[in-house]
Amino acid sequence: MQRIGVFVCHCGSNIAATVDVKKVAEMALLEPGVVHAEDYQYMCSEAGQARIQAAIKEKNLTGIVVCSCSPRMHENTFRSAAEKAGLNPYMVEIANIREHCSWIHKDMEEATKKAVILARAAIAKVNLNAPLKPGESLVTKRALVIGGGIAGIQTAIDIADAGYEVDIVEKTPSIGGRMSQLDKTFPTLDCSACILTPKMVEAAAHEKITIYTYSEVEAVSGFVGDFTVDIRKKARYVDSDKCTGCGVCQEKCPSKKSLSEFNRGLNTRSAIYTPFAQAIPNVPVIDTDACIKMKTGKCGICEKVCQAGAIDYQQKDEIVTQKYGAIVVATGFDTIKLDNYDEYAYNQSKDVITSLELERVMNAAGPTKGHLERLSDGKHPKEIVFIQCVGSRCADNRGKSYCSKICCMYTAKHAMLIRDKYPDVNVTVFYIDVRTPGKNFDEFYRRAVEDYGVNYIKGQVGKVIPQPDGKLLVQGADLLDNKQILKEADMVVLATAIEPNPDVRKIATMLTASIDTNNFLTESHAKLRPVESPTAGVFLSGVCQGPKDIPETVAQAGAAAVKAIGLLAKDKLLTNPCTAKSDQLLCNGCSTCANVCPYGAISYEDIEVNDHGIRETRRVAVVNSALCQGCGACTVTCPSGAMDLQGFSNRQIIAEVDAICR
Amino acid sequence: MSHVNKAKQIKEISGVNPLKCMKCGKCSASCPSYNEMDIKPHQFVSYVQNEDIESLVASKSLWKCLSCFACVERCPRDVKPGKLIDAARQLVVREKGQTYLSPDEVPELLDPETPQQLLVSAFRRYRR
Amino acid sequence: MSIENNNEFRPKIVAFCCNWCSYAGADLAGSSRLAYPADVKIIRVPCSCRVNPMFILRAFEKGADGVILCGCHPGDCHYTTGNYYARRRMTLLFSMLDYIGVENGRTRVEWVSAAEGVKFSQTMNEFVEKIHSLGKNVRLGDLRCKN
Amino acid sequence: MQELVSRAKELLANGTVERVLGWKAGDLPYNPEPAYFYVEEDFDNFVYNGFCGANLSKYMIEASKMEGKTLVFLKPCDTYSFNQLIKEHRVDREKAYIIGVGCKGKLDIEKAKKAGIKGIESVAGADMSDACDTLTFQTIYGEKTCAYADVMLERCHVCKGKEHVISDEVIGESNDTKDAERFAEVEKIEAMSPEEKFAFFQKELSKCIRCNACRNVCPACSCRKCVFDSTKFDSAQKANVDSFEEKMFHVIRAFHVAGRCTDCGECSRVCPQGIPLHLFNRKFIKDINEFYGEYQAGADTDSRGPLTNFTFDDVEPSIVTERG
Repeated sequence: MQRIGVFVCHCGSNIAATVDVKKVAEMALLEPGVVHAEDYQYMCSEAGQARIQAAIKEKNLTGIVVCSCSPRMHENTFRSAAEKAGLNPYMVEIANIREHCSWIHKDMEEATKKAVILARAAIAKVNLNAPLKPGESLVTKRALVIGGGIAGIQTAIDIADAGYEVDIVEKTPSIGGRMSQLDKTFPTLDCSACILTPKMVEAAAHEKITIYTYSEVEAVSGFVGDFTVDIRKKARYVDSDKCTGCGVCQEKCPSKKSLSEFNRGLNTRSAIYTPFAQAIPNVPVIDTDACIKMKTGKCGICEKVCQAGAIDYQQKDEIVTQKYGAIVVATGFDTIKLDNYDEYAYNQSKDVITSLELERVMNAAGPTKGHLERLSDGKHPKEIVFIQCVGSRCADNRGKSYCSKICCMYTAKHAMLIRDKYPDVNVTVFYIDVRTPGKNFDEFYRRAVEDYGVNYIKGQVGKVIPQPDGKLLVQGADLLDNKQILKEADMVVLATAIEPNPDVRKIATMLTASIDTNNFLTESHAKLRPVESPTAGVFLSGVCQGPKDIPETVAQAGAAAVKAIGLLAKDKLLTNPCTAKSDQLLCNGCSTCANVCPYGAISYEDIEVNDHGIRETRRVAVVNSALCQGCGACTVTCPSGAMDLQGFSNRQIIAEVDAICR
Repeated sequence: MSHVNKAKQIKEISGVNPLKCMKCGKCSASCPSYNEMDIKPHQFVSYVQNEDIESLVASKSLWKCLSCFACVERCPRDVKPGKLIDAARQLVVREKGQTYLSPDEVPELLDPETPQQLLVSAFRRYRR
Repeated sequence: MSIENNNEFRPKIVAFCCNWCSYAGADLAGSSRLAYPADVKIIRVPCSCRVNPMFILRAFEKGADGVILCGCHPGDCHYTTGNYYARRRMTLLFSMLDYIGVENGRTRVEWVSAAEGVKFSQTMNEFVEKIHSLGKNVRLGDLRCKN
Repeated sequence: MQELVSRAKELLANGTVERVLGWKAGDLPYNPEPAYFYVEEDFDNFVYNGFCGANLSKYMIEASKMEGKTLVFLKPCDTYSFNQLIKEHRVDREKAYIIGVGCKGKLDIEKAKKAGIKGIESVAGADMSDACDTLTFQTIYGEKTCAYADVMLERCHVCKGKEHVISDEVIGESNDTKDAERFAEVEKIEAMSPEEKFAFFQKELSKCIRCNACRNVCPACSCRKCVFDSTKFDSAQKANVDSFEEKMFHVIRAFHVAGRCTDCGECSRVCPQGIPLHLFNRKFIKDINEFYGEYQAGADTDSRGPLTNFTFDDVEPSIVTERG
């Protein structure tokens, strides 16, 4: 039997004016287990807490109920007060007689009655409370960053600067990501490579950062503070230690017909290649699908020309297993496929391109060496049409429901750069809305209109019709003039919607991080915990969480780093003790609970049991208390009632129900 | 029937929720009969939303729409003005006793250049 | 309604509120002094998905006249998915109660965010009114009666 | 039937299986019961006919713990239960050799008795090799016949089909016995007024003697310890007749198996009081189909059950009130 003390707070007159606190204390004494009851002006004050502590010691209390304000306010206060008096903090329950009683009722008799019942429920619950102890788990002081774009690089640098080891895993042969493909950046128009390359070099040179390029995360196990990750280092067929990055192999390679991924397939590359000149590491990889030696056994030219002897056709994939305390996802984005948008003729004409492709066309290292040319015939265009919101803001199932956020600004940038470099080119932008929230953003867009004479037309384009003479007939609407417009263009640029990198689904599943219908990773709280995944120890950086531009990405990358550092700085983690617990005697091992667990906290073990003299092996659920957040979804789904939630057990809740309905 | 009811009826017949429109104008940009119309396809949506059905059914546009459904196909918001126009037409047809044209009115309106197929499909549409 | 009249029906109403949204919403209703009848007693649970249908039936068994479950709005669950499971469970449970002839207004689910003090108070007022109109819960108490 | 026996003996002899799970003749011509067969002589008692309604999948939970493989005969509808048990890791596929047996509809002797056929001494026309269209009873009052379908279990009138969803081999033909709508009975109740519904269920549930036969036979009710026998919910209160479980037992039991119940109909078959317990389960199945899309428990071994799944725009519980 418990020895329970009940402490009724007046909260000045907040409670006492409407609730007869003396009566509540008096009635509480009649409840089973209650050996002490008192009321006091301010229970949360130091004097109030001292009274509680004194009673705990004097009367050997095993549990206490404080009738006061909301537990959201002072539960922790009373728990730590109890703990200081030697009582387990989880033997404290709060009856909320302020927010849920005195403040909403006027009649004293009625409010007092209700307060008595609320106290009764709390007493009934505390009668069934058991002391709980937070668990402890160790923290591995190393972070993993998945994705080596600007988000991943920034996060890694920030974590490494705080003194922790960081590994970056990047799928492609070089870090740099989308930003490395951009020509200029808004709203300052500085060159993307000029600001990105130093960051790439800094990451590569950082003594605390290890970069795994051409590598993918293969498996993740463990939990916050103690993840174990398998990283597959795909075979490059080039020894990174020996390669000097001279580039002769790429020059001499006879297989030069593969489409360049980096240039969005607008030109070709050799079978042995680095994606771009400033690639880090500057070590090529061999594309086995294109390599003549790999396909036929003949050739081997790269091996012959390599002075460093770095070519190794026998290289195999390698699995690196590493432990991490924190994982940051920075998997970025891609543009959507335009197969559903026949009306824009993207698949019919080479001169209809996406904005990302235009970035490559404008770039000095791109397929046209930076000259603005039609990709069909290399001619200089005179008339360029930009179409906004291609696949963004779509309620149908062809595109994405969200605004891709960056298109308005980069289109203004493109328009401006073209008009600046080629004043003879007319630029028309068809838009639905121009969205420019951001520092100096609207000014930037207005400059495009006012200083550079870009023709903005409010209205969408219905159709792009390739003409026999190679021109593109653009049929659009001008909603302000209420006119339909037919415009002959030489090039059409589509502001294509962006979507999370499709690989993120696989990664999210491995991390048990949740993902929304658009494949964006879900944050723990949309406003207050925007860079944390609901899965403890997993953080979000960049566009994998939602559309953003570079400054926002960098800011979020830093924020994710700080959260990761906050975790790595701890030696041990205290875990919430109100976790689910499976009764092995009752568990059927049916796996239903694991299906509803949002944290992947439930696993199954085969245990040897002796059941009435029969030895058998039984599959039972085991809850990892470091991962469990205590939602209780499993407890209800469990058909046998084997799963229960500590601190909110079935019997405790039923006792409260009974006390209220008595 | 009040304006409100008519607007409601159009929404019901078409299954269209005009509130979903984000006024991008892709319908008007797609419309092959745009220049013939007095009320433009994107305006159809706001007329229904504002419950100004009188103007809508009195408009030339109602009978200029070819039901090519380019706007239905391309509308990014699932608003589909073509369906609204079709519904407005049905409203008129219903009020005219299921017939917009009586057969004896037809010869006078005929253009000898008009292909037979078009006539047949027109009858299919206007005589429900 | 005055409480001096002892013959007046005072329903027993149990409200399960999730800790993160609805309990906080109830707190906000309190601090905003938005009154609702004292018949409603709140039980705090970590998440709407913690509420076992057995708890609800238990409440009726013990004489409750109405049971309401409040949780975070779909999509806003603190545990990301808890309320989705709760939604399915409660839909099926309520449908079953309706099927066996229990008045379907006695149970309710309402999504109340931490910012919706007004909604919490309104919901409780409406619910109590509904239970008043249904009167005392006898059917669940009498479901199995040997005749 | 001989084919089943000879195949079983063969598999025993060549060591493929250690034992056979089938049906043996009971003390009456119409009450065969589940039994294990280990050696040739055991098969003298083996029987498989229209009265072998018992679903053997649940026995495989225990059989899965035994040494070696067990041969089990499963009718088409039984295989759904078996699949569901695989999904819940309750049976071991590797430990089972499944012979799918043909089924021409299973019989409910109570229906024959109600039709006035009493004092039954023997029954003909319900064997595997029979066409199963007419039944001939030898009774102490003389020979009586009736149409096979008239004596069929309710579940066979709404048969899920002739296909075995899991098996190692199939022996025997099956008949199409479906001649009624699966949810017709549920719909009839749904159409009643609340008062009528309540009266209907109060009458039915008042018959319950809490013998637990429904629970014991149910393949989904396979918990090691039932919550009604556990102290964890304060629901085990056998002493008090007006207790929680007394009133809510069937509702809670149906909820516990919701999404997992394959609608095998065993609960109704075994109820000594003739309570149509399947009406609870089938209501849940109907609701699940309507609210969350068609779902047949046991149709596969890996999909998520409807109660461990969700979509963002699932119906709200208020649908119950709104649909009127």
